[in-house]
Amino acid sequence: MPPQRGDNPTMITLLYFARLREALGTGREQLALPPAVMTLAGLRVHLAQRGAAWATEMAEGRNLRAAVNQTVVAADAPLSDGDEVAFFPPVTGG
Amino acid sequence: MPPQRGDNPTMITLLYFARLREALGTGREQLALPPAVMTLAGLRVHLAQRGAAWATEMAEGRNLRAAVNQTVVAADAPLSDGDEVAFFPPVTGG
Amino acid sequence: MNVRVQQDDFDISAEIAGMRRGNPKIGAITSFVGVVRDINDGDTVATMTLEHYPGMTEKAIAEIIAQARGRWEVLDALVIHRVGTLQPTDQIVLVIVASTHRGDAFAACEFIMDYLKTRAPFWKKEITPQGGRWVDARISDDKAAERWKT
Amino acid sequence: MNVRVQQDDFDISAEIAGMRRGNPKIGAITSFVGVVRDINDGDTVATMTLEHYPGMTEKAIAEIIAQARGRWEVLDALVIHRVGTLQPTDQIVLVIVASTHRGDAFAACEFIMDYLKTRAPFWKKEITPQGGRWVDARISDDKAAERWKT
Repeated sequence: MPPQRGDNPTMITLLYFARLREALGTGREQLALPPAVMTLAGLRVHLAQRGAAWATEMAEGRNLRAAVNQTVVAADAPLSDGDEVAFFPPVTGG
Repeated sequence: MPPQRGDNPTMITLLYFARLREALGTGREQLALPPAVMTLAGLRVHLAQRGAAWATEMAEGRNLRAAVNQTVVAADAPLSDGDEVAFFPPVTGG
Repeated sequence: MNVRVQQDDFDISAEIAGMRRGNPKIGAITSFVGVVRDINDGDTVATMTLEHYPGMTEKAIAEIIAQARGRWEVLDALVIHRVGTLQPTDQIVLVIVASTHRGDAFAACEFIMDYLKTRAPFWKKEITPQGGRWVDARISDDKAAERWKT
Repeated sequence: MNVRVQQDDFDISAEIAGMRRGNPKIGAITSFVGVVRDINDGDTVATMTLEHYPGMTEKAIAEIIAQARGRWEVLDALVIHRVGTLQPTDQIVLVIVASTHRGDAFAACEFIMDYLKTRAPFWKKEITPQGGRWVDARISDDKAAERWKT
């Protein structure tokens, strides 16, 4: 059996920016993480399962960046209760 | 016999800048080139022969720059009637 | 504050004057101003909208400045980045680095710009006659940032 | 005119604004401001006097800008150098280079500064508590200019 969280729900804040925000039709949501979702990569798979634009935008091949608590992290970064998780396209400022 | 100029006097304008101007006590003079002075290097030797500060400042070992008609040139640059010849220390602007 | 994200335009003269009056050891001030071009990738750009990630943006830029301070002698540094809607010829971003000597000022300023382009969460959307389009990240920007990893 | 030698101070904001409004292809503007420091080679500097060679100075700077234009994509370039008496924290020199992209703007601006330091006929005299002294040329400046000969 894969590792799972305890019984208390793990609540995170999700943020989407730029092209991603427009494609998904939302910029922010609160999410109770399913017990099996332990990492950023797991969260992305979970979101892709919503289908439609979510399937397209969160697909593995898409060039997406993610930050946990405002720091860019790798796909295997663990998630904790209260985290702010952001998904966004490669940046184009300056 | 070394090469010499013709009978017409070769008049040049001499300019001195910065430390050199202060050391020599002059910033500008008109000079009739002696017939034997054909080049910048020759002119420098000629000026050094004035003695005192001239000997010191124009001495071969001194790090001097020279321009003929506002272009930096090498020591063997020839001199012509009407030339503007400038001597100055290495530049320190900016 | 050395990092500002704002809708308003900025005045580079005033920023530089503040820096040099604040530290008489400053001998060299290098700066970069990014400007909205009227043409990008062949299309006419009418306006541009800049989006950012409030909080993370300031943190990311402060981290970039800290890295620059670790690599070069930086007496003062400032980054101002505008967000919202901008027109061609408008100023987008300002980076200023002050140092004793110019070599450090030039290197640190270019480093901050290269890292800002690839690390700071800003996104540009251009409005062209064909409609709005999000600007794609450039491989050349990634390469510019990679240069500093030696 | 792209080369100005003057006693008056300059306003980098106004110069940059003129450039970017003059050419909507400009995307990157890099600039350098040289500033009078209050200490040089360990001594307190009260004031500084800058002397130049009128005529040749402008010619030399124009030639340096022309070389930069030959090596990089330069859409616009400006050099203002002050002469006369200046105080610590005063601005001495301004170099601005505008290009489509920032790599060219940074390189051309640093090149112009490095060459100006070694080729343009200006001389600095510092007034310190020990009296006036002409500033010696720096070997580091010669080396900085040599770098570009590759």
